[in-house]
Amino acid sequence: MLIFELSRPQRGNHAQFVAEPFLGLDDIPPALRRRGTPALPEVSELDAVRHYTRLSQRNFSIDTHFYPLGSCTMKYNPRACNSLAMLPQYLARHPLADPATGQGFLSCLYELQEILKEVTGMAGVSLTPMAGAQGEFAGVAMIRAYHAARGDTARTEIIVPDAAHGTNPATATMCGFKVREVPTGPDGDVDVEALRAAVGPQTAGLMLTNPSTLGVFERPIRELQRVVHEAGGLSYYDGANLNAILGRVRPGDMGFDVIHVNLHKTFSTPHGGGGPGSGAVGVAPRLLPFLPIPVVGRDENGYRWLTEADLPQSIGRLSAFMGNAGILLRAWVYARMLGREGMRRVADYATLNANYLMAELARAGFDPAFPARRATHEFVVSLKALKAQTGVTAMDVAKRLLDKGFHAPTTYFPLLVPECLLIEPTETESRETLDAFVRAMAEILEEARAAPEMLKAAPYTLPVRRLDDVRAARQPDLAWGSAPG
Amino acid sequence: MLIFELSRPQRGNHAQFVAEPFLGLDDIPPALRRRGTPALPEVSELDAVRHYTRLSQRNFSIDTHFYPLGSCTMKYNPRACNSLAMLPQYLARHPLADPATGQGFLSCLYELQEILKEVTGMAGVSLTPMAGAQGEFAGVAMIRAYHAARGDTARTEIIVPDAAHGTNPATATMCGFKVREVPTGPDGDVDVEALRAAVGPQTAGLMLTNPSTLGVFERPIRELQRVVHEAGGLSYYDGANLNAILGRVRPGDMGFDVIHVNLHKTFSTPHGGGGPGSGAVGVAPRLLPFLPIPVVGRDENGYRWLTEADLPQSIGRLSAFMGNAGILLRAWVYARMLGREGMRRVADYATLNANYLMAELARAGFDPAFPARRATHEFVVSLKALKAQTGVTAMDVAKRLLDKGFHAPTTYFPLLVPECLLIEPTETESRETLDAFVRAMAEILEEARAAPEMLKAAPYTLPVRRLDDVRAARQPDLAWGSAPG
Amino acid sequence: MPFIPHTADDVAQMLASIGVRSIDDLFDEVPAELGFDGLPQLAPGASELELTRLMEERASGDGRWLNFIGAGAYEHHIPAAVWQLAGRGEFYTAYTPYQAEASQGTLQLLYEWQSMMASLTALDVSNASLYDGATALAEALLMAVRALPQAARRVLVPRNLHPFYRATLKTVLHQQAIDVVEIAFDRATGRIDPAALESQGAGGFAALAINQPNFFGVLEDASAVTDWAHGQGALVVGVCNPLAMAVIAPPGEWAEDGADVACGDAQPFGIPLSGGGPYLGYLTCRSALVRQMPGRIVGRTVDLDGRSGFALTLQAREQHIRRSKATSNICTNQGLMVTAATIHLALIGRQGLERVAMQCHSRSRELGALLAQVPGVAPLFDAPVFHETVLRLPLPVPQVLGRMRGEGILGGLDLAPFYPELGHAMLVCTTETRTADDLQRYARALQAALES
Amino acid sequence: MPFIPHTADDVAQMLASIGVRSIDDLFDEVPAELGFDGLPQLAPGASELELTRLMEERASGDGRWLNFIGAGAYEHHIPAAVWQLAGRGEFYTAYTPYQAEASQGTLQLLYEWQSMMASLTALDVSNASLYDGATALAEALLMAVRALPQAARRVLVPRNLHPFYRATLKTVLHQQAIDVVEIAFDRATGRIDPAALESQGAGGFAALAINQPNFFGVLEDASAVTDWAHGQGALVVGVCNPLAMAVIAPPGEWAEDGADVACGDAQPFGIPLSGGGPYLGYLTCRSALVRQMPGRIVGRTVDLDGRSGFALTLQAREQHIRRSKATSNICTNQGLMVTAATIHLALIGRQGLERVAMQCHSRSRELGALLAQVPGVAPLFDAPVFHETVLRLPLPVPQVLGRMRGEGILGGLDLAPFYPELGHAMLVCTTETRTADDLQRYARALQAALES
Ligand SMILES: Cc1ncc(COP(=O)(O)O)c(C=O)c1O
Ligand SMILES: Cc1ncc(COP(=O)(O)O)c(C=O)c1O
Repeated sequence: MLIFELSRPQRGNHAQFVAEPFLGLDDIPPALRRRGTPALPEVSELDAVRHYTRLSQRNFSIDTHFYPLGSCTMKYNPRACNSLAMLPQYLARHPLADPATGQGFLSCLYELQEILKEVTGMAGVSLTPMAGAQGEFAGVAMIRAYHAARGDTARTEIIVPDAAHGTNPATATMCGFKVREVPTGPDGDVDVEALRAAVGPQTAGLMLTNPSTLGVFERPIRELQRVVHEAGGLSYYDGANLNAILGRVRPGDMGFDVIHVNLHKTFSTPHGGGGPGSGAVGVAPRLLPFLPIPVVGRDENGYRWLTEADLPQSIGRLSAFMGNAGILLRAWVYARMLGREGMRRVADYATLNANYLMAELARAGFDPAFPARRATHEFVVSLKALKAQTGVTAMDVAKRLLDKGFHAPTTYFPLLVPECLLIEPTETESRETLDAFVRAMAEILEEARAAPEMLKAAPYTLPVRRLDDVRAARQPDLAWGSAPG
Repeated sequence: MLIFELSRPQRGNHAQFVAEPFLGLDDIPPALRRRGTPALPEVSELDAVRHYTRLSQRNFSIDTHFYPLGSCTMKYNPRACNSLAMLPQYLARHPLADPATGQGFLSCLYELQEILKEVTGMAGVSLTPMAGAQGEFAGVAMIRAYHAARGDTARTEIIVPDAAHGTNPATATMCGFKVREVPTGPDGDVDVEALRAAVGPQTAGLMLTNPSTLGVFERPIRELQRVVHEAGGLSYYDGANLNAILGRVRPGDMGFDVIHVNLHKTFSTPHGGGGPGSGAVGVAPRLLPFLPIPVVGRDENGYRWLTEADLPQSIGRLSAFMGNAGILLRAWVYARMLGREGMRRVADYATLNANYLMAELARAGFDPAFPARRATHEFVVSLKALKAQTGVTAMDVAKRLLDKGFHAPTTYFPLLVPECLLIEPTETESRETLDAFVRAMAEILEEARAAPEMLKAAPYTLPVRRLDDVRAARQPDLAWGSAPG
Repeated sequence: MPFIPHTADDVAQMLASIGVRSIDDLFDEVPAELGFDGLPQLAPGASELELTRLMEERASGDGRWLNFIGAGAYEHHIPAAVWQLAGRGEFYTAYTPYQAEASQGTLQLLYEWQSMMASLTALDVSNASLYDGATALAEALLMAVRALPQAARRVLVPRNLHPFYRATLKTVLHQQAIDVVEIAFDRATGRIDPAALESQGAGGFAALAINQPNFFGVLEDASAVTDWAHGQGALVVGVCNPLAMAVIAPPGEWAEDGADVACGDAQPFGIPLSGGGPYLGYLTCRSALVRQMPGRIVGRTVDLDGRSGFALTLQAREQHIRRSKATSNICTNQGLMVTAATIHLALIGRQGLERVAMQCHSRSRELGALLAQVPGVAPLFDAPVFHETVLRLPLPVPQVLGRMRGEGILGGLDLAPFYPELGHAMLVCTTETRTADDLQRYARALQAALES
Repeated sequence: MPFIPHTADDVAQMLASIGVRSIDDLFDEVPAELGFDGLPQLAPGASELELTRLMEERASGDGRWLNFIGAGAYEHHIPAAVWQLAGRGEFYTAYTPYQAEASQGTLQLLYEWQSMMASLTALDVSNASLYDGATALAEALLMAVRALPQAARRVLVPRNLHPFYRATLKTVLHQQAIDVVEIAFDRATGRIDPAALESQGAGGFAALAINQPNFFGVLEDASAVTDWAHGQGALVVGVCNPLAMAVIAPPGEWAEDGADVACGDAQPFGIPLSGGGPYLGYLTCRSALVRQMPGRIVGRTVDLDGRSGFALTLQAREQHIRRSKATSNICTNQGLMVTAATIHLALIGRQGLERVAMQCHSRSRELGALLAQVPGVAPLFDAPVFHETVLRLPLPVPQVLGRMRGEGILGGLDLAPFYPELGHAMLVCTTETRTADDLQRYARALQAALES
């Protein structure tokens, strides 16, 4: 039932109606006024509350299910981060109010910048990017600005490994660059020789994810970055997987020029069913002048926004105000709760959980894509053999997991491993939960052998059965009342 | 899975651990210290959050289901009442802090007293009773105090109609009275002649619920109360069903001496899975001196608590502090949102919904217990005939309703109607919801005729099937780790 | 029409279905002479926006204070998750779990609560809740009187029990003509005066209440007193701050056999101060007394498929079954508060709770050390305390408190209205929410208040 | 270990299963030379209690203000239910709904959002969200450039568009070497200057953005400008406060054919100001442009049993499928904000939204009337406005604002840094949250600030 189907003309939620008499719109010429009636629902408050409460129950979420979605870091989102960021004074803060009226708010952001500098090993941080992809955008735009400032305008290519997340090549395009892919070697590391062959005077930079989306730490990390630097390019570090190394190694120490951090992953701000995120960027000294604004500065009068006036070479603004400020407060609270020792523990236990789960799944009969490698905070399993034997695909296994009360791992990403599952347990899950997941996977393996057809039609116990994606794309029904043609 | 089963020694939620060093307990002699280890869980924050989030989903509630539980007034609980009562300053208010530091809080309580005086037609109100039953206690204790103050110590009986809610006779006993029952006539009203026969010099008072638990307005209401008054007794009005008459008629105008109002029913404060409630009492002038304390008073210095010093004949305190103060704030917000016109609308639409539902269920083949009477805000249906024909009981129908996504009506209460369902839709449910309920009931009727055995084993779709109550009582397992003998 | 979904169409069709012309017709059984004209004293309905504004204004007028008052209601840190979970509609808007299959969430949670409280008090069984600590004690004493029908209808209650608990007890017990005898305390230690007990004979009372820690924060020698009471054939009811029990011997550990009943207010477990309520009465006892228990009790059982599940049980004690013979009239209790408290205990955990208790107590020792420097201020009693203590001041307490309020501090509770015999006595509490800085601020403000 | 459940036993057994001796061994593929010594600059971990205390102190230092600043971020009443629902774990902690069957809640809600926004803007289709209004406009303009590959890589943007939107656009569009041409506004009306448009030739640009109401609160003659741009073969992008569209003609109603794309920030729909974010970019367009859309789109489809259900669709536009050929790099968007905004719109409803818009506007007229009494203050532009207006003051605005802050009032936005040519100009906004009293307070404070 859609909310619109609950709606009746003249129903509505009168407690929300402004009660006082008000002046009309007669000062606005009729030609400027709205003619049609928008199809907004008119429902009682109870109907709305019941509708969305029940809808919410049709979701899996970290708060209800183990959610080992690789590359997404679905760890516990502390509730205190939410309630403290939502103190009335913070919620009511207008972004253009005088900084003197928001020193508390600004101080948290400033301190978060400092914390991120420290854990990434970079020289400066801007918190304004609103998600990882926007952090990438900022980073690549800074690379462009750097070359441009040096008059080096021939650099038109960004190099991206084939295993990269889709946002990497898409970002390069958004920033007006051509994308050149480099392959991954058989052991999961980027092929250094191929990279060496790819670089040249046209190379603006390399975007590298480390640990990579294959769930391994790029052992030649320093060399990869050196190859690019020697060719005159800069190196971008996609920090989406920072959870794997937090407090243990620092991208700055690896020699990278710029990094983004997904605060909604490593710093545990909520995923919210698809955001808001935060993709803070950190830079090495040579990119400091180009940081996107606003940045929070501090002087004898306290905290204030730094703008073009302070950073005239900045790549500019990335949002109307201050990125996803309220998310930054949450990240700050989280960082402060972890503190110095807590950072490294994140990497330690995320890595422990992933390696344990990989070992146990291997025992249960699954094939790690890189059995000779350590897992980082995540790892890839390939179901190629299973598919060959039984016809059961990674998608079937994923859907069947839902029936067993587990969210599915990431499927079919990274694209280069056939029939793959990318599994990231995170540090906040207990061993008991991991063991239960292994048992469920083992059951599915048996089911695949005994009754492969049954798996093809999973899930069975969810609010809907398997959905017809083809129909969704072929006959798009994208809004209520506009049924597909 | 119980929370204890998730627990592991040394696990625990370290973000909640007080971090600073502290002095020990060496100033407390070892003999006074605890020896045994309490079986409190040691779980991670994620495990706790996930456990209770999932548990919550195993409940029906107003926010998720139509909940036509007679006598309980399961109407929408506005969310604003919750958030406004939980503003930080109110939550942090210590009950013994100087009233000067809580004039805002006290003003809301004072205004609520005034509102309740107005809608009940009584001369004074005390908000301190913490639920309906405690309101009854306060009322009957005031009746005792009134007679005692007049030296009239022979009045040892409280009269209670046979249809009364169990708290009425239980309260009379708590207050040291004997209970005398009077019967209900065939049309649902209390038998006036029987009452006349029951009263005498031993009569301390009558406890009457109106509209009664049979879902009808006591037509001889004035006479009932007059009979008791003429015998020297006082009249108590159980206002649990005030929702039916709010803003239309007033117990004070009917001549009653004392009333309690279940604010968690008529004033829409949350039921919370079994409270907290609030059973504010209102009294006629002659009982004013006996009101339970504290009451909120107002003078030139503002608001303050009235205590024994102000009300020396008070029956005394009913709680350590101020009843369920935070619930009172919610009731005040609700009352202010309804306002003058909104009060009467509650009664009007609650009554409209009940009469409509009764008419439609009758059409669908159900038997109202009092077909010749108007429903008030609720009504009774008897399944006696259905049971005779099919063996299906009220309990079976109730359980089957759960499968169909509706909470069951109250079953087997009032006790005098065999195989009864007491159905209260409340004013906040839409006609569409009532119609869907009627359809579900009609389906069950068909099922009862076609497959009565199937109904005996309902429900089928809930987290558990029908539970063994007998075993629960015979082999009590009341705490984890103390398995039944 | 706030919260009412009916359109004019709906109303017309519904009236037609019923067969009446107007809503007024539905009230035709109400005697006409009872009509009245609206509610002129009431304000018109206000929107949520208006009330939000008004409530925020009143709240900011009330302000925030640095609080050192305890006296039965304690300011503790409440993990953010507690109310984010307890406020979920499925908990917040459910009814008492009569329909067990549709209420497994609340029922299991209540079972977990019962388990936690039984274990924390070191007794066998717990009920699901009572209104508050004071009424829980009243019910506990009524249990004892019913359980010992041969004993005199008298109960002993120490004068060092919370004055408002004593007041509540009397309201309740006097209805049933049960005598409440107050036992004096030792003026040097603040503890129950053994001499006052000696004057009470065997069989002359059904129960003795022991408050641990007592109203003064002082720890009773609960074992000794329990032994004595059991020796007289009476039952012992422990009235305890449940947080203290994380480190202090709980009723089940008193003397050889333990006390018989434990009760009190579980407000310290995740329940905000909120101006005095809603709080949370708890009650636990030995198995033998379970059929005397008032209130809801949840049991674990099995369903038709043999799966374990939960249901209200032993209902034959309750008013809806036993009516005038019930163990109590209680019906609606404090469900939502139990929900919060159970989640609170799960989040804080065994170790966490112990640390909170230790930190509260530590703060009280630290404050004591600071105040030892303030001339004219001294502890009134010479006995171990838990996180709360009585100070003797050289000036009338209201005057001092007024001055401290000027500094934004609620300095404590003036005991003069309750114990005039103690002179200028002030009850001061610290919890884990007070920082070392707060204690300094307190000491400075107190000193200044005494000097000015 | 906050948030980490591992006991020492767990660790030992897990290491044994893996076959290593220590957690450090698991990092043996990390080049040794990258090791570093901890994070000395960071503070040790703090408990939730400590941080609660600290955040509350900082919050109370920031205080609460009577706010008259709008300028793209608006203070509206948010029904209490909005965040009580949006904050539910099932919404708050879910991921992007890739696994449709396990995400029907979020997916259906997104479909409802798309439906609401398509209808409100009077266009055909909506995406699920973009970061904020400024980036939504940048994406809209990129869509237009891609949709009209023959047109010049130029877009026209009025100078009366929010300065920070213009700044953001430039950051984004300049990467792809797209020219952003600023169109002057008429100094008398504050509207787009028709003369400035005339100088732009046909085919010389791919799109024109129209901001309705514009940054000055002024209502553009959007239909006329749309007609002109369509006449030049360009696409029209409406950048609109979606609340205004409850009463003001939405892009789909501009001129004969309507605009082609609408975008903006849906922050006024239940999103708190929160210091500047997270807000909520929306984007709707005609069906013909849907394959140029960036971001997530949800479609309704059926499951194996033929039951209706929802799934992400048209993913071939997106980065995870199309990589370097995607319509945008956007991945994570503003899901939780959409959740709140959808619930907000459902709670406020069609009538409620219209009333909010009317009340906002009414307050602005009422304030205008009051300020007409204040000497030296006058509206700068002569054109109809919606709920926000530019005032000319006789003194430098910062000075006036500073004085008003002394009265607890945020009086408006100084336009001098953005439009120095306008002199002492201040942008002032009223919403339905400002009462008649607030307006009086404002007028008095402004008068006093000018006099002092
Ligand atoms: C490796 C990698 N890079 C980049 C991103 C993009 O981040 P976001 O979704 O926050 O834009 C993601 C996450 O989705 C990712 O996993
Ligand atoms: C008619 C009637 N009287 C009294 C009560 C007792 O009220 P409470 O449960 O609030 O104690 C109830 C409700 O349960 C009731 O329905």
